[in-house]
Amino acid sequence: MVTRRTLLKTAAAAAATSVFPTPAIGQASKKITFLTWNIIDQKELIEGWIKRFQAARPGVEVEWLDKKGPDFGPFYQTQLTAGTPPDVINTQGALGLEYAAQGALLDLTPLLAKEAAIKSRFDANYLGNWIYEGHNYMLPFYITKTLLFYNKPMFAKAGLTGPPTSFDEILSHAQKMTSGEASTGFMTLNFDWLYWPLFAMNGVQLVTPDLKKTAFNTPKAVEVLDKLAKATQANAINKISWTGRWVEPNGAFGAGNVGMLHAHSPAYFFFKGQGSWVTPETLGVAHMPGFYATPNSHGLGISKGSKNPELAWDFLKFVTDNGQAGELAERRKLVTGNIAVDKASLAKLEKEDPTVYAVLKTQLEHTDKMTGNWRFGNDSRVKEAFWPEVQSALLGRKDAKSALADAERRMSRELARA
Amino acid sequence: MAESTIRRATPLLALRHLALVVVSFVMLVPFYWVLKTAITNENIYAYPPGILPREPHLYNFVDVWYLIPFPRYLANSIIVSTIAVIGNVVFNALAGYALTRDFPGRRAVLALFLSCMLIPFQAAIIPAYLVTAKMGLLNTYFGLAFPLLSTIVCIFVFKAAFEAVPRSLIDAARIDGLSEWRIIVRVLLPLSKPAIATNVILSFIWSWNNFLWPLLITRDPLMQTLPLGLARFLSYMEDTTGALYAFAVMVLVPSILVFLMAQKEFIRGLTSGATKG
Amino acid sequence: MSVRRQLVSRWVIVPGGIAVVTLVWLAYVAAHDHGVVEGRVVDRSGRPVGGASVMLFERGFVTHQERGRATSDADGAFRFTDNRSHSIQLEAEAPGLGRSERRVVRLWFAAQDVKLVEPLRFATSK
Amino acid sequence: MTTVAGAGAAIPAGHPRAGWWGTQRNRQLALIACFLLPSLVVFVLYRVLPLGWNVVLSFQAWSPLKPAQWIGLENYVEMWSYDDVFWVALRNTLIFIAASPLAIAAALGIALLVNSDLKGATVYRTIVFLSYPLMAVAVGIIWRWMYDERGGIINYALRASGLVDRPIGFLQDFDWALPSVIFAEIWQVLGFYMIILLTGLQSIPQNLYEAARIDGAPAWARFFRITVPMLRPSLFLCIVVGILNSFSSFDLVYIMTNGGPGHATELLITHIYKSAFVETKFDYAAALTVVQFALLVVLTIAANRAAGGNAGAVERD
Repeated sequence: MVTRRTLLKTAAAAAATSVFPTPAIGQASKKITFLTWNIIDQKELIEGWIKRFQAARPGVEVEWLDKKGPDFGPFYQTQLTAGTPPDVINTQGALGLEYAAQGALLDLTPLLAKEAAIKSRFDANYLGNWIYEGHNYMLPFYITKTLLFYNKPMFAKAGLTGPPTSFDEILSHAQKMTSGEASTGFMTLNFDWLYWPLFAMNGVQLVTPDLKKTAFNTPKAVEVLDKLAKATQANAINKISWTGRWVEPNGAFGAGNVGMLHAHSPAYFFFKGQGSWVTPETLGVAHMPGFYATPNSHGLGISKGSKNPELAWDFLKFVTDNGQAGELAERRKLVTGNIAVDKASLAKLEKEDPTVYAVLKTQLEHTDKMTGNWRFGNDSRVKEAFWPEVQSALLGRKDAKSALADAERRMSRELARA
Repeated sequence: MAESTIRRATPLLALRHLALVVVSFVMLVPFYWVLKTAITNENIYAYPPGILPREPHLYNFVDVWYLIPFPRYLANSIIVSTIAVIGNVVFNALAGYALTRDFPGRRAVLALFLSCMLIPFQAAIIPAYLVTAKMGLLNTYFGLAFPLLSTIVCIFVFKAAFEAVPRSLIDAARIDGLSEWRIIVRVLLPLSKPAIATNVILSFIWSWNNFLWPLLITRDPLMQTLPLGLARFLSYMEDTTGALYAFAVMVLVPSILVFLMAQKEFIRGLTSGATKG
Repeated sequence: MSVRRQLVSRWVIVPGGIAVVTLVWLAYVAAHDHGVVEGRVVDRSGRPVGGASVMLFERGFVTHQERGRATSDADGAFRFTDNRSHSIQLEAEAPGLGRSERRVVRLWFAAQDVKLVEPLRFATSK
Repeated sequence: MTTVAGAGAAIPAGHPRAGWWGTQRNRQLALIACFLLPSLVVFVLYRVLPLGWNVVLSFQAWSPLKPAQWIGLENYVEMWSYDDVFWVALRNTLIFIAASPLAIAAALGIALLVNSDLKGATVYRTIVFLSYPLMAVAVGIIWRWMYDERGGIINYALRASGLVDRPIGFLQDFDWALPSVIFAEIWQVLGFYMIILLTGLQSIPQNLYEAARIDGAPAWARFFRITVPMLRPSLFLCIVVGILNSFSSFDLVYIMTNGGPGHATELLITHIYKSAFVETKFDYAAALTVVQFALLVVLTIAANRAAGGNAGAVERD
């Protein structure tokens, strides 16, 4: 039993040593925590920012945590309950609004009112994505919305001259480029309402403007859903559009036998990495018909529970100002919502990388046509009520009519509870 | 008689092997894919699927080593798992033995243990976190290992093993005046080596692969365990990169090692001899 | 169980063996991680290219960043002494010759000393 | 129970009354209490407390930062009469559990085979076990890919062998999804069942078999008269673990299908998790947790009965 006893001793020792030195979270008087959403690949950049931020402010400490999407919620919710929320958080899509509705986030409206210079930094429409009940809760960190990528060689082969200009043309184009399993005409991402432009361009409204009642259960919506389902049966739209996550549709498009991909701008870098066929000559970039697009941007907010809100606000301004935002835009080749920065980086890209330029340019055009970004405080509940039903119809499990009826029933309930 | 058995034995033996080979095949195919993807840079969604690895290499493992602070995470994982294994072997043996004795409220305890198994951790996250915070064990090895210090399944493994030991042996030992401690250490445990092995293997694996708990209670990067490295490989490129699978393999190896070391106890005959006594 | 039995048990031998192997490996690494990267630059016809500037890119998480430059001498040889990565790319650039192909060099451990067998080759010649 | 706890408290205190301490039986009781104490502490802290938390929460309206208020049975009413997903999840969970006996039977077969002095038994044993220690996330990813409609090796094989002409979207198809997920789950957990059963087999005294052999009992009789009865505790354990897997294989389902398509693979646990951490309905998730707990308790009791009570303990003299 010798080894066992010694092991026990060492274990106890290890436990002891690691119990004492660790300070309770948030005790350092001037410490803030920065929680990011899956941007670990920019480790160097963010650590650089923190160094600079600390250097300019003696006695200030910034702790950086990064969590991947699925882990973000459990972590943040637990920290909220324990009363130790990270001071500055970076969330994707509508999650920020939900945290705001939950009372987790600091209202930035008065701060922005005080500092007009900060507010005018950002594209108003993107800034507006995080307005909940008239208050700003987040600033743009980096922004994306959907667009239409298309495979020019496949278009040429099918005798198509240019990108579709209407919903029906999307379907007919898709049909033309579909041949059995060898190739599919159209794909879209489906998470976070990213597929919504397909409905928006047909004038389908999800809810009434006051967000109180459902408005989608109309004959037109039934017709649209039915057409999409039929096109899916005919393989003109690949099933993966309705079942895949982020990798499958992008990977498939990268494989080179998908005619059109409706996805947001980061998709480009993914399928470029997968598909050797992707060149400025072969890749087409366009807006969806009617210039509709669903944003899926990253915002920065401050937790109400922050011990040092002013420092957190200071950090927020620091991260989003031209210097830092510029570096991020440069390294990640993205747009930040900071008007000046995006202007400069696009000008630079126009020479260096025309394709990326073309892709990113769309992100700043027609920002007034953004859809699928209702300012719900319970977005994910609404989604849970709506999407599975629609998905069932798209995959031919239910007929469009009853699917939309069920969706309406469940969604009305959620809206009523909110 | 003897030769007849032999004559019957051979086709039977072939059948056994056949069955096992089939099972092994089913078990190995997905496994082969983990390995294959780990030694190539193929996108697993590429079509058509390649059966054999194209230009295999081992550099993904090097990447894993450097893309996360692997040695540090490894050390953390080993410490935490060691604590868990020791806790399990000791506490479960004691509890298991207690459950073989009869005492007032035995059924109640039994019921409590069984029902404790039926609570999913996903539903326990928040209270478990708060409790650990109260005890000041956030960010500590002990806090990481605590929830797994004793596991019910393994308690029942011990219970079952102890019950299979003939009462006569224990009574004899009692008559010789051995204390309860000595009965466990000198009589029961030596006869329950497979149970010990099972405890070691299972508790090791459970704490080794534990993801959600470390994710929640470690803020300090230096306290993180191997599974937390996972998120890094899933980031951005999701699951299309060989590095992810290389990582999975590297995390797997220690568990297999423990299994191989412990499974000596599953070889028929080691224990049976003693039980004849 | 006696102490000796404990010592010869696989629970001691296996971890011990692993520890020994690790130590040997670490010793080897310590002796070979000066971050020296050597190679030659030649043009299409294989003639050495002097004065070409060679860029060393270090693998980040998903991208590669330039980490340093070296200039090749008269017989095309270049040498980096400060590589700290385990996965690098090399690319040469010379006036009139444009850029060479980008050579991926993967190492067994960070800053491993390495000498390119195949020289960096320009697609064109002087 | 109470007496045990009382004794447990008395012992660390260290000043037991001599009179009470005097009797052999009491001393044994105290000892038993001590033996149980460490495990009990762990379970009370990380199982019983959380359960209590969930029970209380299930009668409240609460989310982090919102003060809790009592709302009686509202969460349960919501579940019972409005949440159709709950019923789907319940059905799927029961199917999931119902599948485990098959896996256990298979595992028993394998265990019996690799338990003999068969040549290469060690190799087979290792191979079968190989899948269990693999991280569930990796398993989920790899199976999701093997089932893939285009690049998936399974469809590839099926079509190469001419068994099907159109590929099957195993995880996209409403009828295939659940069986596919269950199969992957069995693939991972088979090694676990095997090892539990092996442990059981190991502890069956050989002399019983020898005696039976001398009585000339044929192999099948030895199996049903000795192996099965002596294996009852392990079999019971496997059944319980089979019940547990309906939530402990959460990662697998979450990765492979996330409950979809529609809700075809929604289990109670995925529904609980999504309600809590995606939809931030912690109160409602708590109600779901309580219901799942009740369900599993019932099933476990049933299993216990089937195993002859007392966790399938074998009474021997």
